Amino acid sequence: MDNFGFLFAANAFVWGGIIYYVYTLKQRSRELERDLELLKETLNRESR
Amino acid sequence: MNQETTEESNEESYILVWLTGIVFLVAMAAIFLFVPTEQTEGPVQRIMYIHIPSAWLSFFAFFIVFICSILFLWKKEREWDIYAHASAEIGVIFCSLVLITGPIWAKPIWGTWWVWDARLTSTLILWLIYVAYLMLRAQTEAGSMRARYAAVLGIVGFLNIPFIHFSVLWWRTFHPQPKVISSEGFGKGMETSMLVTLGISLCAFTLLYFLLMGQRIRQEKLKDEIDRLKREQLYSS
Amino acid sequence: MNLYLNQIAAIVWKDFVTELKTRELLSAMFIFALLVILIFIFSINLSIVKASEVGPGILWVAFLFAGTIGLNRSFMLEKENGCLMGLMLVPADRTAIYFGKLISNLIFLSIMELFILPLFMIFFNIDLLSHLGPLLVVVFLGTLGFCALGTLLSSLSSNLKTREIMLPILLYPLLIPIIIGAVRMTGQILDGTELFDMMKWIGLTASFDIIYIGVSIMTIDHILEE
Amino acid sequence: MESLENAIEVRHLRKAFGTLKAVDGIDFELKQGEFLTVFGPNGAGKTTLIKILSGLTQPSSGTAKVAGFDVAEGHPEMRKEIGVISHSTALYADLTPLENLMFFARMHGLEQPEDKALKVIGEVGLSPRRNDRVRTFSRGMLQRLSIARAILHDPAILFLDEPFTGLDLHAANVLKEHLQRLHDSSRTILMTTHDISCGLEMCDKVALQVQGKFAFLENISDVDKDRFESMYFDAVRDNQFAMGISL
Repeated sequence: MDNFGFLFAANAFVWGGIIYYVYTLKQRSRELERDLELLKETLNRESR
Repeated sequence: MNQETTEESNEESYILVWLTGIVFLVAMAAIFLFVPTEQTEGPVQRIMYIHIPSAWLSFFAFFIVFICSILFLWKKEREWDIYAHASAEIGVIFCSLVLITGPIWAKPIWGTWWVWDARLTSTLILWLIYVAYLMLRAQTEAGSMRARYAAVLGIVGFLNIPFIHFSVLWWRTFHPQPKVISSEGFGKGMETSMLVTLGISLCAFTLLYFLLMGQRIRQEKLKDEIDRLKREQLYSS
Repeated sequence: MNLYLNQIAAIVWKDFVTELKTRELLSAMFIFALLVILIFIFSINLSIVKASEVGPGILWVAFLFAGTIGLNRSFMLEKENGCLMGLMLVPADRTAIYFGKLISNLIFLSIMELFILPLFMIFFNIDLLSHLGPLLVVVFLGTLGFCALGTLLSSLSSNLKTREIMLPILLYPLLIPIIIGAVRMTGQILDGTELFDMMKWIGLTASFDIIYIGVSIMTIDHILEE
Repeated sequence: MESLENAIEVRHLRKAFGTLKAVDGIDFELKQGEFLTVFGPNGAGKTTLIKILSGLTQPSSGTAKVAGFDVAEGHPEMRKEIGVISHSTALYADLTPLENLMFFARMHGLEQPEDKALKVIGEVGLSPRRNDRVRTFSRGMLQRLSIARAILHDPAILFLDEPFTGLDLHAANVLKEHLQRLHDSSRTILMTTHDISCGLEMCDKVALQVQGKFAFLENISDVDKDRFESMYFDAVRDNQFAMGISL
């Protein structure tokens, strides 16, 4: 019953997958937030 | 826009993050420390505690796509379109994880990576349907057409599940049924400790779904907000 | 009701007149189906596998591929010059448009299949004539399911930039139950099984047909909107 | 017949999806027999307005009544009262004019479709070519045939979406003649166009649509043509400037 390797591989894929997805989500969110701030700033400057 | 509500929802999402984290830690402890090793399959059987919850999560996500698609066609509100999109994406990701962990589990137990087992085959078809759904979304311009088409596909795709289930089941009836997830349902021939562990893991994955949904929805709304501001800026100048 | 049926008939009539003039659709589908069968014959060794075992699968793959060409072509006609918009401007219910296209697709596909079946019989040296009745029932059930879903999805994909690619990507996974059912039933019929002995497959395909026609009726309004 | 006095009645009409607003609060009414021309730059939502009024797409909010029918209900009967001409001809290229029009006559549920089809083909002067394939037709002939398609069922209301686009001078004149005739036979007409001279020539009312709103709506008698022209070009320039950045 030496199948620890498979157990490890499955876990690696699942956790790797989840963590990678969360990471890309965060990255994307941060980009969007930055864009939003930038837009708001320019809008404010223009309206003044 | 409203400062107070965003702060409030931020607080809520922090609670959700912590809760999810803690439940996951408990689930991990249960999977690797608490639950006894299964007699015939050995340690590899512990894959079940992430395999089944992933499968559950993706089916649940696809169900949400179905519900949101119906609600969208009924109400025609962008809100439901966002929910359906977010849920489909999360569903596809966990469906992929099921398709990866399935063969890894199958190899040591059945001796091959892939058997055309009814459940694995159905999952593969389901994965293809929702990848097509995401492709359809990616290839159309944002707007009411994309939302309507996606909603139709979300409904058509989910209604296909019973047909896939029965056709694939009758297609190959002779292969060995996996012992732990026998067709009589979960739990037959499973010990209480295993059921408890599975339950905790299911909880953890469900919480994760809501956490990811929250993030994904917030993102889409940010995108919409950016689009709106861009247009405003263009017209005001 | 009379007007409704008349409108459906008008759409079918229009597709037929177009086909009689251009002769593009049927010939393309037929030749394509024939090519698919030929390629399969070259890629399998008929001296090892029994023709009656692989035959049904090959037959349905040919129908499926050729049918997809038909569906694509059928809605391209409607998109050219914005004819679909013209159809939506007449006092016809959207479901009449769906049924009109469904019926004309069904008829074109059936004609193509009727031409392919004798060739299939000759190439694979299988006796179809003794099971002709049940075989036609099965072919009809499968083709109806294909057309029910195919008409809905091709009306959807016709508005996409990449319609030729997206139609099969959207359609094929959803059609898998119909394909499995049709191939199984065709195989059993060639083995001499009676229709009554495969009621579960017939039930599956028939309910697939009914449910997807129903879903199309309910959702076609949302697809046929500019 | 009370409801028919206003052939078109639009109240707070909006078509929006998410943050996109194609039509953003339009109000107007059109009496039977009136001719309204809607000017506006690209992307102002003129086509969307016509699509809503002809029942091709649903409004998000507000009401629009066309020939007494609420467009949101999508009643097929409403479409008996309207004819639409746009830059896509909606004609089957492999059929002849006669077959095309017979098909549409049958779809409209008209009695004796062949006679009706022959009659309108005569009206637009295409009788000699009634049995040629539409594919072989020039742009001008296609436009005439699509007029024939639109008036086949004798609608009380006509929508024209950029009918002059892609027409040569001769074809444009023929189209104008037809429009004049249709207008004289007291049909309600709503036309969108870029072409200022063509548009101002025939209409009773003028509107200018910018960013989904009517910036301007007057009777033709109250419009100073030169002032209108400069106003229109201001609107176009602003809009193009905006579009230029977004691209």
